[in-house]
Amino acid sequence: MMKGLKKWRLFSLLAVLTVFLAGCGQEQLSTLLPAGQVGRDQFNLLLLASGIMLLVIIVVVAIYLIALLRYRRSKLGEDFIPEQVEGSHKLELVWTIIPILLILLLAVPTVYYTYKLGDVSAMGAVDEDGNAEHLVVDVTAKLYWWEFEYPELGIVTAQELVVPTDEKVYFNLIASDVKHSFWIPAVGGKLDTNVENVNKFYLVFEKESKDLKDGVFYGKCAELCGPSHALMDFKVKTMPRPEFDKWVTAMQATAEKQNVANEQGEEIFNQSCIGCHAVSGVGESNEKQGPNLASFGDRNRVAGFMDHSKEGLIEWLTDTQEHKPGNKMPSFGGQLSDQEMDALAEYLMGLSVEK
Amino acid sequence: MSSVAQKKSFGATLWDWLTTVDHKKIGILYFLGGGFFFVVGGIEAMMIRWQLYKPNNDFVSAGLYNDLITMHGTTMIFLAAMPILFGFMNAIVPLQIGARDVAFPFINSLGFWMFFFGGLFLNISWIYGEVPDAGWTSYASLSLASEGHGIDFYAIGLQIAGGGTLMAGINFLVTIINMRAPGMTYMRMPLFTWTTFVASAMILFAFPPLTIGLFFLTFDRMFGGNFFDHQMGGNTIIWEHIFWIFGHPEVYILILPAFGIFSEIFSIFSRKRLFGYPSMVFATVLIGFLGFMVWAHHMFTVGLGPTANAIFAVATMAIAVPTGVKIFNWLLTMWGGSITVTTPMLYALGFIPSFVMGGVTGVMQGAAPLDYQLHDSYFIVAHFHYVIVGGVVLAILAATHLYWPKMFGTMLNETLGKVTFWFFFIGFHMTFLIQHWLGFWGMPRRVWTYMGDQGWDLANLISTIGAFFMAIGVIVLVINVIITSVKNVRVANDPWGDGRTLEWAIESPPLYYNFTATPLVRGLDSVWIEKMEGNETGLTPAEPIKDIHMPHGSIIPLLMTLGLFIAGFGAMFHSETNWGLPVLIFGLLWTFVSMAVRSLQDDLGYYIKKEEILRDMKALNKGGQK
Amino acid sequence: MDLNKKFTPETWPEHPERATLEAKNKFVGFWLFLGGETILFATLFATYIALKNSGPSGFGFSTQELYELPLVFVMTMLLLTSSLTSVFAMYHLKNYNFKKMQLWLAITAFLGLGFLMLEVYEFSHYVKIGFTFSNSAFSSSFYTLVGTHGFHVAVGLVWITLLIFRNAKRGLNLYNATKYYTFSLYWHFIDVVWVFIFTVVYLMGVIG
Amino acid sequence: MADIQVYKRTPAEQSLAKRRAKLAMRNQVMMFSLMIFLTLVSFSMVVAFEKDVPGFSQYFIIPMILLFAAVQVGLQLYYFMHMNEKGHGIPQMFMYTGALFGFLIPLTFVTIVWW
Ligand code: HEA
Ligand code: HEA
Ligand code: HEC
Ligand code: CUA
Ligand SMILES: [Cu+2]
Repeated sequence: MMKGLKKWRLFSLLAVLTVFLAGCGQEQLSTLLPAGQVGRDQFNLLLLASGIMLLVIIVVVAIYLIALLRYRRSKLGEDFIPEQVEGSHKLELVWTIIPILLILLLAVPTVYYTYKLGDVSAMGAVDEDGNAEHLVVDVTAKLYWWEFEYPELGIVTAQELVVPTDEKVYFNLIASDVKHSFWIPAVGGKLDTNVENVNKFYLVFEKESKDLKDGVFYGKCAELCGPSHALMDFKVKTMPRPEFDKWVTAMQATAEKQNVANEQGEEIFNQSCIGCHAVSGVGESNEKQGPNLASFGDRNRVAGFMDHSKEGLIEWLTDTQEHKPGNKMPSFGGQLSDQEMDALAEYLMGLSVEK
Repeated sequence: MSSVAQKKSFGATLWDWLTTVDHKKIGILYFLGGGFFFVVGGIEAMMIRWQLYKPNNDFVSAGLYNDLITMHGTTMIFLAAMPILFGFMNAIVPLQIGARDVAFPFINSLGFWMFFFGGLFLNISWIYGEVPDAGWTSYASLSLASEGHGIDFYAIGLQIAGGGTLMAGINFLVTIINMRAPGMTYMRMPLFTWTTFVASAMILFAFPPLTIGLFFLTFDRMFGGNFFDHQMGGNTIIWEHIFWIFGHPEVYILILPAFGIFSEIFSIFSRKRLFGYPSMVFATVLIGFLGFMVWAHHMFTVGLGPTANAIFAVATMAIAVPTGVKIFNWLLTMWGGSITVTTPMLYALGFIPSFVMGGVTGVMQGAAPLDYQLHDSYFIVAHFHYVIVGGVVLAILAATHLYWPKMFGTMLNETLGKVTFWFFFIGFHMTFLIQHWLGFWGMPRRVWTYMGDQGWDLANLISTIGAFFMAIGVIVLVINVIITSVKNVRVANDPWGDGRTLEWAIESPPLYYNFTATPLVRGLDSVWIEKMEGNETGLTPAEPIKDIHMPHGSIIPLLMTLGLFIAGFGAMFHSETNWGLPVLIFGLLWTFVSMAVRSLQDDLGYYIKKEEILRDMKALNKGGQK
Repeated sequence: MDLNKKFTPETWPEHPERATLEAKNKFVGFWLFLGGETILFATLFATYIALKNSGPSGFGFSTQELYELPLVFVMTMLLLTSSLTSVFAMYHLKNYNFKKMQLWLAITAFLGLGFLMLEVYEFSHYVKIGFTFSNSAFSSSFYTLVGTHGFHVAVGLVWITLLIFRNAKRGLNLYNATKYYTFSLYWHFIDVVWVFIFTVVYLMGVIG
Repeated sequence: MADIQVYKRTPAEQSLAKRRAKLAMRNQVMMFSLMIFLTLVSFSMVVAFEKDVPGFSQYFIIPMILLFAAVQVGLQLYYFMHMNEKGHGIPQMFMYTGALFGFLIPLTFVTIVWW
């Protein structure tokens, strides 16, 4: 029995090590590879906390093992009656005070970072000309998709957040139906999107997304919001300021003119889809029921998680409910012929501001 | 009536169980009812893990998955863990304090039936086909938006079960306050009794908010209330606060009795007095108290603002201190003792490292800015299964082995017990350790499926395999129970040989009036003291043998509950059918009339005559310790 | 327990409400129940405070316009007085004076009934002017808080009525003494809650 | 009633007990008058506020009426509900705990955990 115990301990230690060595997860969505100041602050706190906790575990397990090994009845004899010790004030004081100190060690940075990461006082700051100093993005979470409005810039997009690197980006978060939670694991912790009030926080993106596996960071909805909660993913593109400005200009230009890759597709779109989807990137949130498609061709996924390809798109359009149960877009499987579908898909894939 | 076993017809036996007010029988009922729901919740867990073993699995649909996690969480917490613990409390605590009965036998029985019918009500949703699906926390925006009657089952079912819990809590409190044997001062009470006391006090203060919260939910969904509908000026965050004002104390309601059970085990199987008894008591009370000051740590990401987050973060971490005191006291109880590794002790030994790991991850989550990352990720799932499975469930399994002889008069097989332990323990770490990393790697909880290639595939597979190890462990336990019950080898008063508290000085199972004469308690671990002084029985009577007052059984608790059960369906369907309202009224009237009958009856109980007790004693002595 | 045991004022125990173990259990259990009720009402108060004056856009009701102090004042006086009358009843319980106790309890019940009728009047008045339960979050929380209190009053009335009639012929004994006593505790507790309701809901509501 | 010791008070004891009870009763009535008085003051302060009587600002009135309410509750508990008598340790402990939590919950709702 004892041997079994020892072996298991060794084995579990090895197992833990392997897991550690197996790495820190994937760059585009792991909290262990923070890609910005907020995430890094939190990661540092994680390291500090883990260190303290590891220490606690080691001390406990050490005492435990010694006691278990030394005081077995099989060694001491069946009839051995141990001394009935009542306790020890000295010892008890020790294991009250040391944990208090450890807790203080953790509590101080906790309070510090709580205030630091919660500080949005500079959000509305303007420079001498009255221009906003910081980029502000209004995020609206909806049943199973995300809308991103840039109020100062007059543009709106969906499913893919585009932000400049190396500056504080401020967020206003709200949900329009049920509660969701906005989380970009690699960049920083989450904040809920409540239905009744706007939550504010900031993030800093320090890494360009184009070097990542898919060219984007992954964003997740972190609050149960219905059947397709698991599929309520979004993506984040980060780029240096000049490129970002270029993207903004291109988005603003979609108000006048879009790429039309397929005339028939455009026609079908204007018949069946325009009621819910805009193809102009200029606008505000909540103008339409569905996501803004002005930059659809630049996306990484369809509806947040499906392959971004013509086939993937057609699959989505054909049966939306199968892929994302409970979402608010009707399926068009029966209504459009294969050829029409094809045209529509080509048109949509052509909606781009980056190419 | 006599304690000597009589052959009874099946009907009579059934009637006996339905009407019983004997705390030992109610304990068994709680244990069986909770055990049943544990298996139900366990099967739900296995289905969850099966769905997640590989990416893009389609074993269950998205909607069904949400049903599963909601019912798994709700069932395990309200219908499995708590009732099983209540089972042990009922069976053991009155014996530990030298009482013949609980303070309110009738209410005790009512509490059980309300738990059981509440649980049934909740689970009938599976048959009806509309199942609660907003998570066990049922956050308001989603639970209002949820279609069908699923959430109605949740709100009404938990309301009924919760009422039962509150009654059970008050009953334990008064029992411990008023019914202790002479000499059993507060500072001589065994730790399981103490933790029962504090957990019951927490129930008293934590369940009323739940009642109110569920009431709001019921009214919002069924009777035109607007508490949470923000378009009507309501606020969903109120639900979150109320739920966690209840919910956080709830988790300590679960863990404290578990601590109590382990305290008994460490001291019995180390053959040593509990180290630092007074500080153990103090720590228990402190944990109970602090448990009410930290609820917002579940809401760090709600946007309450830095001040609230900072205050609640620090308060949360503070709980580590009294909990640590307990851990070290257990270690020092072992230190210098004479440790024998029986099955219960094996569970206790498994508990220490498991619970410490779960506890320290709790403290990590308490660091608010860090929790912004961890919240609603698999790290949380890992944390709470480490404390719940590694703490509460291990305690339940340990107590099952420890108290089986006291409850059923026969011993579970030790070898099979150890087999169960190893399967369960290994499976448990395998399932949940890896989930910490899943959380770090960005996997949110409550996801029905996940895309491949995000680095989560292998970890999820390992986790699922571990879960099946746990299931094997539980199945071995069930086999063990069946074999043991069939063999039915009777055991003596103190089958473990080192019992220290009063329950080990009387028959296994005890006579229906527990003690022939109320015992006199002369110190902590009174049976141990008596035995060390050469008194082999372990008991010193505090009074001569005399008539004993006992309560009558009653079917009314069952009837009262039935009324509520019926009313629940009426409430649920009152807006869409025209039979709903009459049924609602009928059910409530039914309950009210049963209640009135009860209070008009003047049930004063009956007396067991002295002669009968003497006869029982003689029968026991002549037959010796079979 | 022997119901027929007859007492005289001289043999009647000093604390009849907790003279037996069963009575002690009830006594302590009821106090604990009241401890739980405290939290129950605290939660209702917290919700009310959070939701007061909050309604859909264009919502027209506010605490200042709604509440009328004279009515509340009369209700308060009724309930406070009924608290005193139940103290009188308990005084006679201790003195083993059954008739007088019943009388004072009946008076208590009448005062309580008066309170309840005024509350019903108040609610129906609000409903008439359009302030219904479903009208807003404010109305829901208002009716729930004040209504739960009113419900407690109603339960108390039923309870005491049953007690008075049930025991009218039997007189006082150690079995029903506890019942009477716990009723009086309950009744005072209702009064305690009302003190906070008239302060937090009505008075502070009028101040705004 | 097997478990109750019946004790017959002597006439002297009985009259003492009666006198004590009467005295206690007078105390109760006094406390009641105090409660009525506090209620009256509370209501009149608010009426004064409504009538814009100078000096009655809400920053003065609200704490005062809350204080009066707390005093009234204390009187009810300690006198009407006899918590001042012996054998009320447990009720006191649980009522105080309940009152503390019951105070903290609304307090957090109006301060730190609400917006
Ligand atoms: C039995 C149940 C149980 C227990 C005992 C605990 C114990 C603790 N829990 Fe846990 N918790 C849950 C059940 C439990 N929890 C559940 C079910 C949830 C999720 C609910 C949901 O969202 O569905 C949850 C979620 C949860 C959260 C919210 C996370 C989130 O959703 O974002 C937090 C945050 O602070 C937390 C903290 C703690 C802490 C600090 C303890 C402490 O009590 C732990 C104290 C113990 C120790 C620390 C170990 C022993 C101590 C020592 C050896 C001394 C030295 C130690 C130090 C110096 C650190 N828990
Ligand atoms: C007391 C509480 C308790 C207990 C004991 C457990 C026990 C287990 N839990 Fe549970 N769990 C919760 C409380 C609990 N859980 C809560 C509150 C949630 C959150 C819900 C929510 O998000 O709302 C949760 C969520 C939860 C999740 C996350 C779901 C999600 O977020 O998507 C997972 C996933 O792995 C999981 C797994 C398990 C497993 C494998 C066990 C195992 O330990 C179970 C072992 C038991 C058995 C296996 C039973 C024995 C079975 C038989 C005898 C029959 C044999 C059957 C088969 C083999 C099919 N649980
Ligand atoms: C009733 C409103 C509605 C109509 C009509 C509608 N959609 Fe949608 N559409 C939505 C909504 C809502 C979503 C978001 C679904 C989700 O992700 O949960 C969506 C999502 C999409 C997406 C994925 C968006 C992205 O950014 O990944 C595409 C592409 C799309 N719709 C195309 C179409 C086309 C083409 C049509 C017409 C043939 C159409 N939609 C008609 C509401 C609508
Ligand atoms: Cu949106 Cu989950
Ligand atoms: Cu908690």
